[in-house]
Amino acid sequence: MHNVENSIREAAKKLLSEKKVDLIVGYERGTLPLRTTPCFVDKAEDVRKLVWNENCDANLSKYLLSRKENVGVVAKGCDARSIAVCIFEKQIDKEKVVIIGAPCLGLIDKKKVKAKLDGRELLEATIEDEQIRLKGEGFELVFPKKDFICNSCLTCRHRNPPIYDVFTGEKVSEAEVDEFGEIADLEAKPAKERWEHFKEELDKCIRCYACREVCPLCYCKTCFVDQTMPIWFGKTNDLSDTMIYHLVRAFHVAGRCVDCGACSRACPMNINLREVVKKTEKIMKERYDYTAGLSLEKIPPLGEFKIDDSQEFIK
Amino acid sequence: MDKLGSVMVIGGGVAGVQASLDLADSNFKVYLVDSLPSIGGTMAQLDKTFPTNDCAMCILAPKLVAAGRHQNISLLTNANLKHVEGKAGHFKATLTRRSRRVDEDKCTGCGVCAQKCPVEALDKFNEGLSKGGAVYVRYPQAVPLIYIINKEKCLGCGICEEVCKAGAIRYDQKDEELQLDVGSIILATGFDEFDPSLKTEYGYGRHLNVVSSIEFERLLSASGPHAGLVLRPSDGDIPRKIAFIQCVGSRDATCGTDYCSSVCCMYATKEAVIAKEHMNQIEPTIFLMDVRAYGKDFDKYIERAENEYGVRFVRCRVSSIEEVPETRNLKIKYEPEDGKLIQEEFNLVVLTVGIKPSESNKELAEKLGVELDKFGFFKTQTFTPISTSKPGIFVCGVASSPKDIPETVTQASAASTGVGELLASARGTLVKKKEYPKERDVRGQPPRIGVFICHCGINIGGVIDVPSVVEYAQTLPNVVHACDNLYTCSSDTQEIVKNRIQEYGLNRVIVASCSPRTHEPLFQETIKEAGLNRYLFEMANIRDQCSWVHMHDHKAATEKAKDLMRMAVAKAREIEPLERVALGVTRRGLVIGGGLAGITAALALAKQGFEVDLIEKNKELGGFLRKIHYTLENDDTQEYLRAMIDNVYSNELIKVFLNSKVENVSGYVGNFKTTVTLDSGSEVKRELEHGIIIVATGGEEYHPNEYLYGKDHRVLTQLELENRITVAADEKFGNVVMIQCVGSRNDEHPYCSRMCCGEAVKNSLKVKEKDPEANVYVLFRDIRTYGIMEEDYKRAREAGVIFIRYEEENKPKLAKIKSEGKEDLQVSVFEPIIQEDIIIDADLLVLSAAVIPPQENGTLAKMLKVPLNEDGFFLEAHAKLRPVDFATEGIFVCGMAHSPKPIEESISQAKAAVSRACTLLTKDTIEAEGIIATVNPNRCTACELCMLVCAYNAIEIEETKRGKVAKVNSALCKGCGACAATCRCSAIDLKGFTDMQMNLIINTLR
Amino acid sequence: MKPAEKEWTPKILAFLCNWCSYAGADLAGISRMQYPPNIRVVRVPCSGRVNPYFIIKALQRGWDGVLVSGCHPGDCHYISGNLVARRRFAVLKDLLEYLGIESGRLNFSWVSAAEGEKFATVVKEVVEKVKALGPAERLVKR
Amino acid sequence: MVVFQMVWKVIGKNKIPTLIQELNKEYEVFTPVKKENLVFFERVSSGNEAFLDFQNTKKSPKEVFFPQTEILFTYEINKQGVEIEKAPVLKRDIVLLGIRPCDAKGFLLLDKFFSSGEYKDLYYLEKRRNTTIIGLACNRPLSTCFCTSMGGAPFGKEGMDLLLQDINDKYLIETVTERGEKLIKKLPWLKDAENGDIDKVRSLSRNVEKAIKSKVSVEGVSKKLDGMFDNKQWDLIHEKCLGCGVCTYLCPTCCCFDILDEATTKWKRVRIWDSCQFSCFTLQGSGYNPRPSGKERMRQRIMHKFNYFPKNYGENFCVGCGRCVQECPVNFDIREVVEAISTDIWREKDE
Repeated sequence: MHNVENSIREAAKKLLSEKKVDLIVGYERGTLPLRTTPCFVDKAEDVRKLVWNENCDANLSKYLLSRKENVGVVAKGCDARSIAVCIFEKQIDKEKVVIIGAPCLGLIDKKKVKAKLDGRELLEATIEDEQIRLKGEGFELVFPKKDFICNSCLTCRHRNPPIYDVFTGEKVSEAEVDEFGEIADLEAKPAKERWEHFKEELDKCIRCYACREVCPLCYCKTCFVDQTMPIWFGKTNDLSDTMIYHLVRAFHVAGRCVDCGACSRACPMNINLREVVKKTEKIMKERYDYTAGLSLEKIPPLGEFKIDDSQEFIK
Repeated sequence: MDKLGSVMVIGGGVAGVQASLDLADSNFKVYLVDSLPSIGGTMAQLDKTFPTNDCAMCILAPKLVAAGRHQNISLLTNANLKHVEGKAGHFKATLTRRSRRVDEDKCTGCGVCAQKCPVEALDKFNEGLSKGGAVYVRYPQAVPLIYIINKEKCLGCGICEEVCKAGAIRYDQKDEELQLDVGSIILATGFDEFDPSLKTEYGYGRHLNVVSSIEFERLLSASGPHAGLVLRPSDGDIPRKIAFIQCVGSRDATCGTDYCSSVCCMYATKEAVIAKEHMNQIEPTIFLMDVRAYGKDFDKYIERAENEYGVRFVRCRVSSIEEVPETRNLKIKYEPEDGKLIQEEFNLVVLTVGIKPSESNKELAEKLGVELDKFGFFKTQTFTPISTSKPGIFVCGVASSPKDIPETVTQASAASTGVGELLASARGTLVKKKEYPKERDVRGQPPRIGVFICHCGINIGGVIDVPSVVEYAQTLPNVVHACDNLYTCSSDTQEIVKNRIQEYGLNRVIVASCSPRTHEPLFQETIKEAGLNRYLFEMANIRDQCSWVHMHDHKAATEKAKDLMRMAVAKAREIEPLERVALGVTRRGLVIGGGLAGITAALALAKQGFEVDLIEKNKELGGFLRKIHYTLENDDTQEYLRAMIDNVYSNELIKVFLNSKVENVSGYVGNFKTTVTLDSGSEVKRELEHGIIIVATGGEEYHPNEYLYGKDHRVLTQLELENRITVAADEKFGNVVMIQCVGSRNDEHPYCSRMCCGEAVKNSLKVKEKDPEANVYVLFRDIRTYGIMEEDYKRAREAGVIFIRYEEENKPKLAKIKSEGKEDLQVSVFEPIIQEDIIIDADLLVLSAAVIPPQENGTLAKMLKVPLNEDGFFLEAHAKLRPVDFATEGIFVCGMAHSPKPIEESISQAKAAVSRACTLLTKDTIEAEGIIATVNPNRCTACELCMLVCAYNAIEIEETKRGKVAKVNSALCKGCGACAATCRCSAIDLKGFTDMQMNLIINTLR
Repeated sequence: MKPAEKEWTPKILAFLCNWCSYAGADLAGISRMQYPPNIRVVRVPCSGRVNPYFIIKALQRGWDGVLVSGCHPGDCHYISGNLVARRRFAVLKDLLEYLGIESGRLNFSWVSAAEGEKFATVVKEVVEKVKALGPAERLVKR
Repeated sequence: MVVFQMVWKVIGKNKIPTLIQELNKEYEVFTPVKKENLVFFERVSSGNEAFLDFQNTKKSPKEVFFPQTEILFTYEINKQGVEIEKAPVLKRDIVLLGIRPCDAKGFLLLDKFFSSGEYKDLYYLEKRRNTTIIGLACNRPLSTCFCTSMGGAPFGKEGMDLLLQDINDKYLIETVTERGEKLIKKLPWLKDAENGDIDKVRSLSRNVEKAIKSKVSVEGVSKKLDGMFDNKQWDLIHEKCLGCGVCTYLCPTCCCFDILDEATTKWKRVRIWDSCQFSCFTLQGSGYNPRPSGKERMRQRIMHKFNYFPKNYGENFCVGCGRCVQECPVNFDIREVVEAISTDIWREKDE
């Protein structure tokens, strides 16, 4: 980790001092345990602010959209993939971005930690040797780190960024994982039960749009729910409106979503939003053998077609 | 002498319709004459078409409707030519129009007469397989949709007269005579099917379960007698084993049909595939001599039929068919290549009937004074494939020789170019432009909707409570007038509509009646005449999709009609006037490629008065044709080419750029800009402006790696042999072995090069002519001497040329055998009939090398934004009906750039491309569609997804003050709306079908 | 049961492409094929015009079922509108079903201009399916 | 002013369900409810649902008076014109049990917003007027709680009618208002508190208040902000903010809303929450947006809370509950901003 952190700082320093970039987007320490916060460094001497750890959970590609200056960005595998999608979609200028790729073995899911602490407040956390030490008022607990890894990281097949300009640290081995295993149980249920499940889950939604705003692919100037003339769908927290909001958002990221997990992490209501978007990833894989964010040239599934595409649902 | 700007097209099949449309679109007045009561010809009878399995009616119907509506086309159906005099530029024709016993002006095509007719007459369209009344239309989508009374069947009972509320029945209507003055005539008479009962050994007419392929086609059709179910005639069972017998009335001297019908291998395969698609239990077997899949992408189709659908191909002639009395199954005796006689039982036998010259050709030829060939097709020459023996009279399609639909359509366009060249000076003199009152500006006004609800005689009124729908419509928002009419489409009601528009100040009009597909243009015309923009119109289909399909539930049908009314009003409240933007046209052409096709195209354009830039990459014109010296008919190709090139250089309108290549293309239809680089020592760049582009980049001969080519001087390609034959005075050839399909139909080039079989036959005949002692062996996979070429194949066999078939997996082998200090070439090939290898010592080994696409096609395709097929040839917009167009408007393809083909086909295609180009170049402005996509720049993120899904390259990204945004080119947009539905940001909308309108329609649910 | 439910007959919204399916529906009429009166047709130029919003909005507004019908692959009047749409519909249908919307409410078909009978059959089947499901509830906004 | 007798009662923790059961007969009772790991304020139908062993609820209780979606009325358009049908009014009075002092203070700020000036918000006020608030003092404030900096306290009584104070196995109930007293009178079975317990609570209150470490010097911030509208720091601090509505939606005082018409079988006029952090919040019909970027929107949030509101109503528009700090997806911490303004770092950097 420190090794990577140092080389990120070095890379950033080099890029800034050689004037290859005007700005580095990275992570700095947050104000709460297990948190980092995005930071913007434009002076070489400030690179020491940059940190690298299991809490660097924001997908920084969001900060590259429609930037005018040259930017260096710290990117995990998933972040780099979403940058690739945005480059294809012309939302990020390839010429203006330097991707400082970093290997990632998984982020800590602070919600999992909270669940474990069951209402007790976490005041301090340290991670060492695959162990995590959680301290609060009247407790000090040690758990294996793996108990708290984000679900999106558990199904990750691209721990090393598939595209980058500078690679920091050493490449890590990719895991053999069951990519879509986590939604298999749900898929196997009858439609009514799935409906009940999503109804309960999405009923929690307060339409704060944190999921949308953290998502690098949600760059529409006016989101469909905010559009008028016509108003397609309501903005209320009525279940039907909420369902449709999440359904359409999932549809919109179909073939583009890299499962960075940012939406799920951002949700203040603990809705497992990945459960919805994960399905689109699976559809794309199974129907069109496509994985998003691995190439800057390949046309995404909804931008092309084959004459013999599957059509079992069409009479 | 003054030429006339009008044309008579005889025959309303796909050829006649295409020729008429091209001519009418390039400002000629067209009289389209058909002896049948409706146009559409044979293609309207087809179920699906190979190799794309397109639904024939789906793709043909829009053309028929366009022809029916075109203001420069007069349809003269149920009419025959009586007499013609005059000459090129001015013919006087006399026609007889037979009585329909129905008033064409009054019949609305509502069909009540046919519903009520008590007579059951066999339906000719369905090949006698189903029954219709004595008053009928040939097929449901008939153009013109006017009924006709079959006087032989009619009882004169008077029922139809009684039920026809339009008063269109005229039992006393007489035949009438008609005089036409036209500048030129096109013959598009199509063909007759061979009568299979003439081949008595197949038992057609005796055995119930032996059907002709055309009958089978109707059986397969969704609109056929069993609605697509394949049921055999004897007992209505599903036939499991079906045999297709090929060449029934083709390649058969015993019937006087020595030619190949060209289409049967493919259409039989198509029928087999579709039968299999309809009912998977069917096992089709096709008995044939050769698989003649010579067309573009045909071999791929055959391969799929064999491997994916399990269609069995057996090479043999079937000797006899016997019926098994108990089961009515059929026993077929045949001898496969290995000579063992086999007997196999089938449930159904389909006789793949060949093409026969139309019976009417003889009479027509006489009246017109044109020559027929020995079979009865109109005679043409290699270099003039669309000219008859008489100037001013052109021919296209199967009227001149058997051919498939794309060839036919190509020739139809080519014939139109023939006319254009002849009558260029009279173009536009006989077409009239309709004048309309000034359009009322209704923008910003609150909608004032007028609703006209049609009874359609009793068609609607007999089921739906029309007055209650009128009453309901009056309660809907913004409706200021609603009324009902007996026939809204009748001319007196049209006047009423116009008056009401004025009286009530209507600014939106809704007609609730039949289908917008047939009647929208009529009503749009009416409101336009009343000063409203044509798009301020909406229809509710309460007949075809309501009263006719819910005939027994009056209440539900009325409720549905009200719902449809509410939906129409919801949409009408949001419709806006749309503009068809007029775009200027640079009346100048660009032809890329200076081979036969390019030269032909350039000359054809220049002859019609258009300037042309002709770009050739080499230092001289001529291309592939430079290597061909004679034709099968012994015409001198080099002489022809020299004459053509002279014409090019002497024509002031043509500018030739040699050693040149296209560097960049920008712009769009009517307004292209092209940068050309001239390499004449130093590079020079030129900017050219033009309205259309014709791609004629040609093909190249494959340089074989096989059979020691290039390593042994005795191994030649066909073109090299041809050169040698021409140059050498009296050479002794000895043993000449020709190997076909070298570099074709393999993994690298999976297609058939189409011209090599003809080349081999031609050159072997020439060898035999020069040196009768020479032995010529042609080793082939299938001999594909389609059409009239079949005769030459026969001639070659008669001349002693030996043809030996080989299988793909058992290719001929070449060995060098040392004997007496020299090395002999020895070819061994497995002979399937004697089932043994035979060995031939070859003095010359001639390779029929493939035709391959030039490498630069790829770069050019990218520049033009047009596609290539998998093989690297340019891919046309539609394999069947748009063979020389690209999806991108204003760009056309011809010659070998499209696919390998012989001389006459390249010439036809080049002229066809010019005809299509002339539909644009003859206009001052091109009118863009009104219904097109528009971009809301406030929402657009320029993600380019719309560009990916647009099939017409109609969207580009533009740099604006607000950053990059998509922009729709209204000249290219066809209004499909794929972009609008794909855009995540809803930044694109489709005029005429806007999100707002759709939203309101969906919201009408109560 | 409320009286309104007793009288319930499904209402199905159908988007038909102008060139094939709408023509097929016309042909069904011309051939006087009878089918249940539950569908309401919206004519669109191409199945490619059908935005997923149309379908979702229809479900939210309480249409009991939706049918989208276009040209068979290869027949599209606009070359490939139906093929682009096919992918879009595949994803939408998979997603809606995953969320638990009854699969019978979303129907897609290819109906050519010559397939009047097929159109009638499709409508019959769709109406049967929707009838069996009962009135739409899951995504409906009251 | 009505003078009333301050009474102290006591209730065993095991009796809370009984209490709720009884209140339920007459009132709509809302209490904290635990769902999975989160605690929300919800309408309860039985006493067992209440969960009082929490630090603070995920969402603020403002939605009881100011629901996220509220139908104002329904209407139909016909040939005669528009026919309006009012939305149903409150059926029973409300009791909120378990409100933290910060949230109760939040209600007082919302009251100012919804009832001051010419226009009174009847939808809010009707519910508010008919509600009795039973607060619950904080024994275990979070590390992010800064209520004391905002004029509140973990045992604060502002905005409460009754205040429960936790001592081991029982709660002391302190009557704060007449309304509270009325309610107490309906519960004669409650025992009186003993003096020892009252003393215990008082010392506990002092200790807990001392234990709050998170301090923000808000003194003078409002004034300082007067001159900072164009401060360059706005350009920097908003940069990581993504513009979601987590902070404003969870905030007990943020109360911006939008009103729109919706078509179902009938037309509805609906009020929904809105957030100044959303890009379309100030988007005008013409396409013009006076707050085009995150900078203006972030400035609006800070200015509204610490400058505009204090100017209009004399108080900061923040109660220090810390929800926004806890839940911000990118760890934007409002405390840092206020602190920086207060300590003049901004002014120095701007110069």
